[in-house]
Amino acid sequence: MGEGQRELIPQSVTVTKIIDETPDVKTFYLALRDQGGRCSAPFHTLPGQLAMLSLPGVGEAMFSATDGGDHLQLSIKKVGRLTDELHEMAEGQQVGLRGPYGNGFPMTEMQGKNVLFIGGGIGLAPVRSVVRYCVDHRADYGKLHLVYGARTPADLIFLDDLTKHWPAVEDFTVSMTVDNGDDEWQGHVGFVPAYVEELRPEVANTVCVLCGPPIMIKFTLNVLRKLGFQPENIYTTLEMRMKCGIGKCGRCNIGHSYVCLDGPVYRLDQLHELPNEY
Amino acid sequence: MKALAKKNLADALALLAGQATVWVPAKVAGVTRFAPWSPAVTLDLEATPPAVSPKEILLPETESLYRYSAYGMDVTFEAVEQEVPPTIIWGIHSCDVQAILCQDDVFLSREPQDAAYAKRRAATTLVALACTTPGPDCFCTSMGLEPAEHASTDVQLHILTDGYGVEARTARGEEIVARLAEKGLLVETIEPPAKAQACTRAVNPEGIDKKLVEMFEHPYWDELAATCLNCGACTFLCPTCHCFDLTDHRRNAHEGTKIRCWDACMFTEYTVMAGGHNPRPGKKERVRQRFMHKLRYFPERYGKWQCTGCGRCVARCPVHIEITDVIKEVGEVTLDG
Amino acid sequence: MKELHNVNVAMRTLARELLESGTVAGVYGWKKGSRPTLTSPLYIQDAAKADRLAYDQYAVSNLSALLLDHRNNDKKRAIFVKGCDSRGVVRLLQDQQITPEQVLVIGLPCPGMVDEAGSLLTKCAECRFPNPVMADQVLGGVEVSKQPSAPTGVTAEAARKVGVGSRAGERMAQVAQLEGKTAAEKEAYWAEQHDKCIRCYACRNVCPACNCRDCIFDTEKKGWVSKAATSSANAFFAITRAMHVAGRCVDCGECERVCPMDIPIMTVNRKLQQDIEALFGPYDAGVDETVVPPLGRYQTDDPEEFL
Amino acid sequence: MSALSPKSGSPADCAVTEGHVGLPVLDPPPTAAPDTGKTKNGEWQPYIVGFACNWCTYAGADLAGLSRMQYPPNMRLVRVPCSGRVNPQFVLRAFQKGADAVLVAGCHPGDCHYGTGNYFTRRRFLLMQRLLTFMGVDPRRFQARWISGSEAPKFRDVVTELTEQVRPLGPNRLWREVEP
Repeated sequence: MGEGQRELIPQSVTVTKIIDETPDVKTFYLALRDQGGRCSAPFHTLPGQLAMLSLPGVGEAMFSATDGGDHLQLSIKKVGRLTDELHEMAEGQQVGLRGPYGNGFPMTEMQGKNVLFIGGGIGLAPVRSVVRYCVDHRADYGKLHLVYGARTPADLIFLDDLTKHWPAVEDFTVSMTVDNGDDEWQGHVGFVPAYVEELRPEVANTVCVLCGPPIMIKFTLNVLRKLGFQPENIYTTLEMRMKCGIGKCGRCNIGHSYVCLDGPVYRLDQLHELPNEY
Repeated sequence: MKALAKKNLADALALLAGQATVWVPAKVAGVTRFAPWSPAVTLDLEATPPAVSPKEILLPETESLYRYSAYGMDVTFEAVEQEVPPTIIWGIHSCDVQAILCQDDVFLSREPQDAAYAKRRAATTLVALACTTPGPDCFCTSMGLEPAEHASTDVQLHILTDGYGVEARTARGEEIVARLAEKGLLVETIEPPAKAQACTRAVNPEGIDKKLVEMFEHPYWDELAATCLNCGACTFLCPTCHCFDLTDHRRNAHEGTKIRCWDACMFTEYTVMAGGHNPRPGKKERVRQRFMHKLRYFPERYGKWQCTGCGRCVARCPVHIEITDVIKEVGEVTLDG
Repeated sequence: MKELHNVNVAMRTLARELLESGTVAGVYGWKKGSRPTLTSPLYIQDAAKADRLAYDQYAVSNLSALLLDHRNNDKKRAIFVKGCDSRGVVRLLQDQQITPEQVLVIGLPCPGMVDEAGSLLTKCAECRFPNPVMADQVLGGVEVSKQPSAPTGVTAEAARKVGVGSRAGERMAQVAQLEGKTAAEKEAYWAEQHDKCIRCYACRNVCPACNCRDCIFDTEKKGWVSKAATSSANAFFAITRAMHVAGRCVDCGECERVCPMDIPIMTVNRKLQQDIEALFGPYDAGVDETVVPPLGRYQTDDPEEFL
Repeated sequence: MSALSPKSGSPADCAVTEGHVGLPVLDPPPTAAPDTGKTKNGEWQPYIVGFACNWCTYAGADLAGLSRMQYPPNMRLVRVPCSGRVNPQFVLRAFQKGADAVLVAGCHPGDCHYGTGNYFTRRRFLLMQRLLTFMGVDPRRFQARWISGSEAPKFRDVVTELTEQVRPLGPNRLWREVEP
């Protein structure tokens, strides 16, 4: 884990690259840029960890970060005032950043196991940080299988990864589905939970990483249970409103657990211990 | 024991105020609260407890954290360095000392510490005053406290007939006592300090933290929330409520200050996420959060009640939702299965 | 209070009947609090709990603003009201926050509310409408009246004895006292009061006239309202609130009662009432639903003193 | 609107909150806020915010300008669709942001473009001026005027009169926003 800036004051970082993923999702590359124009990551993150992005005068929000080596990647969907502003930004713009926050996925515990990734919509952003880690440390993990769904083909994010990079990785199956197809869509049409059930992924020695909208998570969990997954082998991430990121401002707690500090990654059996308030 | 005569109190405060900001319970615009001592201040050491807790000394209602500017592509952030003078909180009661311990748990016990709080806390010396005549809403003894003294204070003042018994508990406390003694403000006494009268209210919180684990979905919360106004009076008066908001104080389109100000779990907007989802959408969820936090989550996380029995929320709730009733009623609720 | 014994019995019976018959989905009233001198708000949905209802000279809370919790719900709720509370209900009806179908108003005779020490509240001594201004039903023989009137019903004598309405003529005393001060003194006085405000919004939440669905103070949009509890922002809140309820304040005094910092909020409301009467003629908010509040109407020959 | 967007500082961005009206909004130190009005030859100048209705007063002001009328440069006009659009928070916000006086100006009664807007303005601000006075504000610091599109001389006179009335009062520090 990098040193980072976990106290409340952000550091200014530069948006070095912006990728249009879908009409309402963009991926921002954030880096510290020195005099010579060389970039370095503001801090390093574990898969699943968070970064607080700050737009002066507009506000701050927490996003799932993907470590890109010499930069951080934040994939952000337009949902409100702050994200609308972010989508208006141009490359070269400076913003504030602090982090890393949260626990991240237990990559060591997952070693030696098959990994089933399930993502829905923008939920692929945290999943992708785990996928990248597994791909980078390919020998440490067993078979990889990603099931990803979005509303329409136009809403599929990280298309390059989905169609080029990941299918080329050894023992990595990528299954995509959309809720509503279009004329050009040749792939599967249907909701993620049903697709997972249909695909009958391997259960033995497999951990599942599940991120997406609450409704998708709810139904997918039913399917996973039916397939025989134990709660100890399912990880998911939660989202709450956050302000401080260090477990002090009070608003992101679920029971005694602060999502910004003890989350956002929860194992399902841990989550079952907490009140149902998220 | 050393004693400070009442007639010497002003001299003692003046002496200490020469080197530190000395917060004392005082009448300010009709309300008893802690205020920096000066000869002009109207001391009010009788209020049990002062209407406003000393929370604001360590966690100001509003404070600046950093200034930002954004011109064109460039963005800068510059910390606002708060000057923190040596601080003495004089006349703080056991309930509020305990509350500071709760705040320490939140702000200091886990990394990263809260820098601003840590700085202020490190500069602060607590001079606790025994509380012998409890107010009508006091129930600190029920929450495990001793109103006549608190172990975690730097100096403990005891009530004597015509003054205060002075007992240093830490090196920092010794220093204050030594300074007072040096100026001849202290005398030796053998008078035993006054004993605290029993608290007016008594409840038994034992085991309710465990019981609350089973009560998340209980209809009790609906009933409790039905008359709640969702105002922030309880949380803002509470000495242990620590929630805050970080928000922009915009000077113009380009510059401003990031401020931290108190926030309350009672407010609608508190947990609303971008896109509109609110994990605590109604009064019930918010009221439940408040009591669960005080009586279950906080004990689970930090091993102590987040209620010190000061009774401020009891005294000032517009609709008389009383935490003492909640403790009692939760204790009495029957759980199915 | 012995005069109210039968009223208490009747309240419980009525509440039980209303809930059992399904006429209403819930009943707002009061219950005895943790001390004999406390009577606190109660909401019941279960006829079996009707026996908890209680009403006496400590039942100071105005429950009308709680009806706002159900404004999106078609079911009917019953509410017990004193004179001042009934004006809160009229406020909600006139502001179209609730419809007459959503509420069943049950008028009660008011004995005059007292503090825990037993002395009559100032607002009751200054009360001009001790009787409900509207009610679907009444208990205790109280008479509905849209005119300033003397207390009626079973507690009429008791109310008279403690002095309900006896100082109605002195309602503006505090206003007059402040008006007599110099500008610098006024500024200093209000600065001190505004400084105290902790922005808990109890005054707003208890107020039947503060019934916006989205209050400007709950939104940070556009940086209009600072969350900082500074003297400037507190004054902004206080004056915005005052102007917003100007001509609509029903004079129940709840804002001032609930203020944990004892800010004299009613003095501001009274000042506005006084000026409205002086400028635009007599008006009592929350009495007659058909008369539009003064800032919502105009006359072509209104005064123009500062134009 | 954020500082980052190219449109920032446009009048649509809540006129009085921003420092775009021409005079520099100085950096207020934590304790004492400086006075906003600029200094000319070392002499303090009042800073007045005027809310002018689009149909009458703004046209009147425009005409005053076109007619090359001379009047003090102390007023910053904020154009509003109708004087009835001005709500009490506009006035308070102006004071918070450093105005030494506020003027609300619109069509003469009976001439409102929307029929009746200014009748409500009249009631609202009559009341508000009394409330502000009750809280210690000098009534000269908050005024309202009816100025029609053809009344350029009246506009000139009002600005001049207001400036001269406020000058002896000095800077208004009541409710001035300071950094917490």
